[in-house]
Amino acid sequence: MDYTPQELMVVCAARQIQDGEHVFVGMRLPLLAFALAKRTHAPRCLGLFEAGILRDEPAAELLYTMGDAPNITGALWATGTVKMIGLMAAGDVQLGFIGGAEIDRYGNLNTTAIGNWQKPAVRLPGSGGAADIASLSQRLAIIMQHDRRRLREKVDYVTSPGYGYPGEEGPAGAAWRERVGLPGGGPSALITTLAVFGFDRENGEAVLQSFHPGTTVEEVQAKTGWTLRLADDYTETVPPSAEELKVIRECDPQGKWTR
Amino acid sequence: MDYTPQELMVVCAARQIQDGEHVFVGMRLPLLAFALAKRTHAPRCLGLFEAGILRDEPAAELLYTMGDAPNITGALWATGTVKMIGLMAAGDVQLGFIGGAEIDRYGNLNTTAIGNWQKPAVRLPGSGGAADIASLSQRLAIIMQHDRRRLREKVDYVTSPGYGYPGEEGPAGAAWRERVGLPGGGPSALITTLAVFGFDRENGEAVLQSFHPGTTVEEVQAKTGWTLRLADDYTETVPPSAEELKVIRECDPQGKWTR
Amino acid sequence: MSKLMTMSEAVARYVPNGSSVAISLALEPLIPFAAAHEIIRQQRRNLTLIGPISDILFDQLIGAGCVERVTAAWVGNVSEGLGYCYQRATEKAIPRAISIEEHSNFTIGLALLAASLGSPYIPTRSTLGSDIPSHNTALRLERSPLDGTPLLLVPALRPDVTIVHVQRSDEDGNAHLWGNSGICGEAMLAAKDVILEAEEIVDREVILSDPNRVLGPSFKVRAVVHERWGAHPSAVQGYTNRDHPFYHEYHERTRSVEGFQDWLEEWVLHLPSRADYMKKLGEERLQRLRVKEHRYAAAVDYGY
Amino acid sequence: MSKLMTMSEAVARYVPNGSSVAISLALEPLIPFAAAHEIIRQQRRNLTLIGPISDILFDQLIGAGCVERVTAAWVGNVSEGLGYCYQRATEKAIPRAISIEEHSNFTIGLALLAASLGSPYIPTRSTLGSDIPSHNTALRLERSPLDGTPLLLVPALRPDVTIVHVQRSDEDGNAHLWGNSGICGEAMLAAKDVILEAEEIVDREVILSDPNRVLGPSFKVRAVVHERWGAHPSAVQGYTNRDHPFYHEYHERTRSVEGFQDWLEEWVLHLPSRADYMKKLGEERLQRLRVKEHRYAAAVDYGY
Repeated sequence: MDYTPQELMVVCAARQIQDGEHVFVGMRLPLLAFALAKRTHAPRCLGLFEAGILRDEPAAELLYTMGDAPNITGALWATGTVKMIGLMAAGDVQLGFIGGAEIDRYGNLNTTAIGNWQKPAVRLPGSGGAADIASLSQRLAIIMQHDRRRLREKVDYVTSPGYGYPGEEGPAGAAWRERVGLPGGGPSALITTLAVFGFDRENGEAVLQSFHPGTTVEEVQAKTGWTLRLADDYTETVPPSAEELKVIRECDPQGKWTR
Repeated sequence: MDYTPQELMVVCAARQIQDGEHVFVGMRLPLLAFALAKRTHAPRCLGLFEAGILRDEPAAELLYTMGDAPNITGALWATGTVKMIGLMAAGDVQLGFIGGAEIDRYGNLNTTAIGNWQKPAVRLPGSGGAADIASLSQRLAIIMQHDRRRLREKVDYVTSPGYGYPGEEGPAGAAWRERVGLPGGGPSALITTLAVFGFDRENGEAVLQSFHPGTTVEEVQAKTGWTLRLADDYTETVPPSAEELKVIRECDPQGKWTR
Repeated sequence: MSKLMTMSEAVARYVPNGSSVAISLALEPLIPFAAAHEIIRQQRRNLTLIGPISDILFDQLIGAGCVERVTAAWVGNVSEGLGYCYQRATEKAIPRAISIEEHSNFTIGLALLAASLGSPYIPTRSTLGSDIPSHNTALRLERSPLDGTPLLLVPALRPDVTIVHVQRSDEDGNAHLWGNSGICGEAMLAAKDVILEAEEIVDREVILSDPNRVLGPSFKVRAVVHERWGAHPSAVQGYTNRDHPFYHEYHERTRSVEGFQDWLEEWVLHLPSRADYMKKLGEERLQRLRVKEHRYAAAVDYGY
Repeated sequence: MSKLMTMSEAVARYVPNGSSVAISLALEPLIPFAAAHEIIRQQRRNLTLIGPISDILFDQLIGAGCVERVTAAWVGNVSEGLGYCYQRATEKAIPRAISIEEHSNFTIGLALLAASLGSPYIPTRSTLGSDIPSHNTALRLERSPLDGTPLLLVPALRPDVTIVHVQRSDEDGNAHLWGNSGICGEAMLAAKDVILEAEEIVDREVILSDPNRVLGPSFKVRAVVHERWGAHPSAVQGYTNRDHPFYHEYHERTRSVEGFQDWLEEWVLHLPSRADYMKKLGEERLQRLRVKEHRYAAAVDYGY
């Protein structure tokens, strides 16, 4: 069965969604993952959008932005950004999706600036809602392209907090989040073009769970800026099923986001 | 010209409203005062209601409560309580009206409890929005029945802060409001069944501005629980004009609030 | 998933003894009397009532002995003045003593807003200098870390259950409320569970045709109860006008304990359901309260 | 009192050099491009731009040299990615250096909400542990006086002027906005002055027929500008769909300074008014963007 790396990532992302969960949905691949989960194993999941939108059915058309008209028509609720992110701050969102330009082994993400913030080599757009989702959702799933410049030992700027860093006050991980004032939450999955990682909440480290068909652990290591830690039961990623691909291609018939 | 004490109070209240002002309107007499001002000297004033309503025209029917349907139909804005009081907290309300069961010479009002709060002789309903209006409006006008039990040297409970009390830290008045964290604002008029008082912001004291036709300063003093301070130019209250009475009686044809 | 149930089931499941109940949140209109009366009939005890200006619903629950604590800005009878049951409870512990957490309309709204934002508190200057902050164990006087000026910190308040009367809902709890909303929105978002009382149950398509008018996320709703006239004697914009004489009669008859008991038996305890209440009100009275002149909102197009 | 005026007058009066301007507040739709282009044509300088996710309106104003400071959560091109003018300004000070106050969508919303409530700040836990608080001179890390846990205090932010695109307004600035509202409501309430750009100017009765849908108090509105298609290429629910290729073309053409200058001359500087812009877009393109299928909201009765 032929599929693109993006299609596999959508499938991996959809598997993060449990039935009945409230999911803070980003655009592009996570949005397709939401649609896929909805039509397969998680028919009762809900999608929240920081623009101020709550839906229980994906929009009838492919979206370029979350504020596109089809995403509002038929919404369960169309309100403001503060109320929608407020729901997440109050603990009502189980899973959030974000992407990033850079990530490090502790799941900290950078979408603000490469190099020095004052005088950046590359200035990126900034947080948007990403820092909120990383701070406030109960679990965070991250979707990224996999290369050595992106998966780094340490990011230049923490836009979206993951598990922080070990330091004099204690380890990275859940304890770091507690220390800085973010009790609970944190990354639970990093889905890349090559692999899927989980996270060890004790010390905050990314742990390789599976490598995608067609690659190897060695290739993943070569393209990762830190020494990989492997899960005891790490394995090859289960590829998309025919049914999963069918749904994805119905949602993105032109392959705008998945080709 | 025959008129009731309530009609005179409505006229005195309407005179507090300047054209173009945003007025936090209570029910009953202030609501009639708003309608009267609107149709006479202040055609551009706006009325705000803590239920969440903004109007530039009085409702088409006599209201029993501010949430009655006619007060919403034709409103400029119907929203929530927090947003409407928020406008006042942000400084957008020039004048607020409240009533009270007790007031003292410094304009502090009690609508909570007579006697000890823990074990009250008479429990009253509480603040509602009154404490907010007294705290946050730029000027406060108070409407009350005039008797010695109501105009007291010191109220049993400060529900709605006026000019506080003199103490070791300084005098009552604008300085007291500044000290407790309410910069600006404070009572500017106390309109009773017998008289109209202004307030001296230097020391917070009520100052008799006018006594109503048919009474005397002596009678006002006899029914007031503190020693009156008289304005240099105190005078008899100007009675309602025929035009003013006509408007009031059109707004309250059965005399529900004014008879 | 349908959440439709009877008021009897809804109260039995979601308003246990000892719970904190936000109710009567739109100020004078949309007061869920049907829910309150069922709470009284089920003899709930030790409730905490949360609300702004509360009108006679609070007075009735207090008089019926359901209430241990009141966290509110105002308890009385809006168009008549005092609430006698509230007075008897606070002055003479009849039928029982109740404790009061004093609020203003703004501070109670901010407390619920803070909860809806996941913020531990919201600071305000309102009520500074009054005696309210010292008669509410939750409120806290502090200095602003920004400029040292005094502030009142209003901590987040999370009701166990919020009960709201709405014009229409689908069976999942997607609902439209219009007119005067008071602090209904904040209270819905702040609550753990929500019970909706609806004039009409409509198709999902009706609600989703206007998502901006939806009160809040239906995932917070546990029960949807169809109660046409459930808010009587309060007003429901577009459906029912306020029954002013009913409040006057309540005021007159509840001056004494016996009078209240008599009223309660007649209007609550002896009427097993809202349908019986409606029958007792009679068609003539209902007719007087019905909308006389429709005024429809201008059309809005969500098309694309 | 009519506040109707041309965009040229509105910008001349209410967007002086050096003012702070909240704009592009509904996230991707309802972006007031007509106002932004007039600001560019009038060569405003040293503006502070305030917004959440801002899309290419911020990029254009920055590229045109109008901006000194950005107080925002995200600056780029939502459907394409990067904003090249923003990059050139921050990386190479082209056409000038700009300073950045970093925010998230939530913190910028809370800053405006705090202003709308008259609260000096609102505390939140969002962005704790990130580098955002240390790259925003206004934000403040403190411990909660309630339980000692870390908090971010987000101080109130008061824009000099908020500019919002709405579907319809009367000439006084009573306006209906529907669909996706982002932080438009908070920004309107927080601002000193408000400029409305409206698809349609309607009678007062149309707006007042549905007071729940009104965006905010018209007394804050200083100017109402009739600009059908004023938000192009962004979407206006019920009127206009998003012109995705326009964003793509902007992305491609603005990779270089020269390319941006060329684009700016073609689409802004050489078009004296929005009418000229529309003419240039052409009827065929407009037709493609018009609503294909109307979907009207269910009726709502405000009668009594």
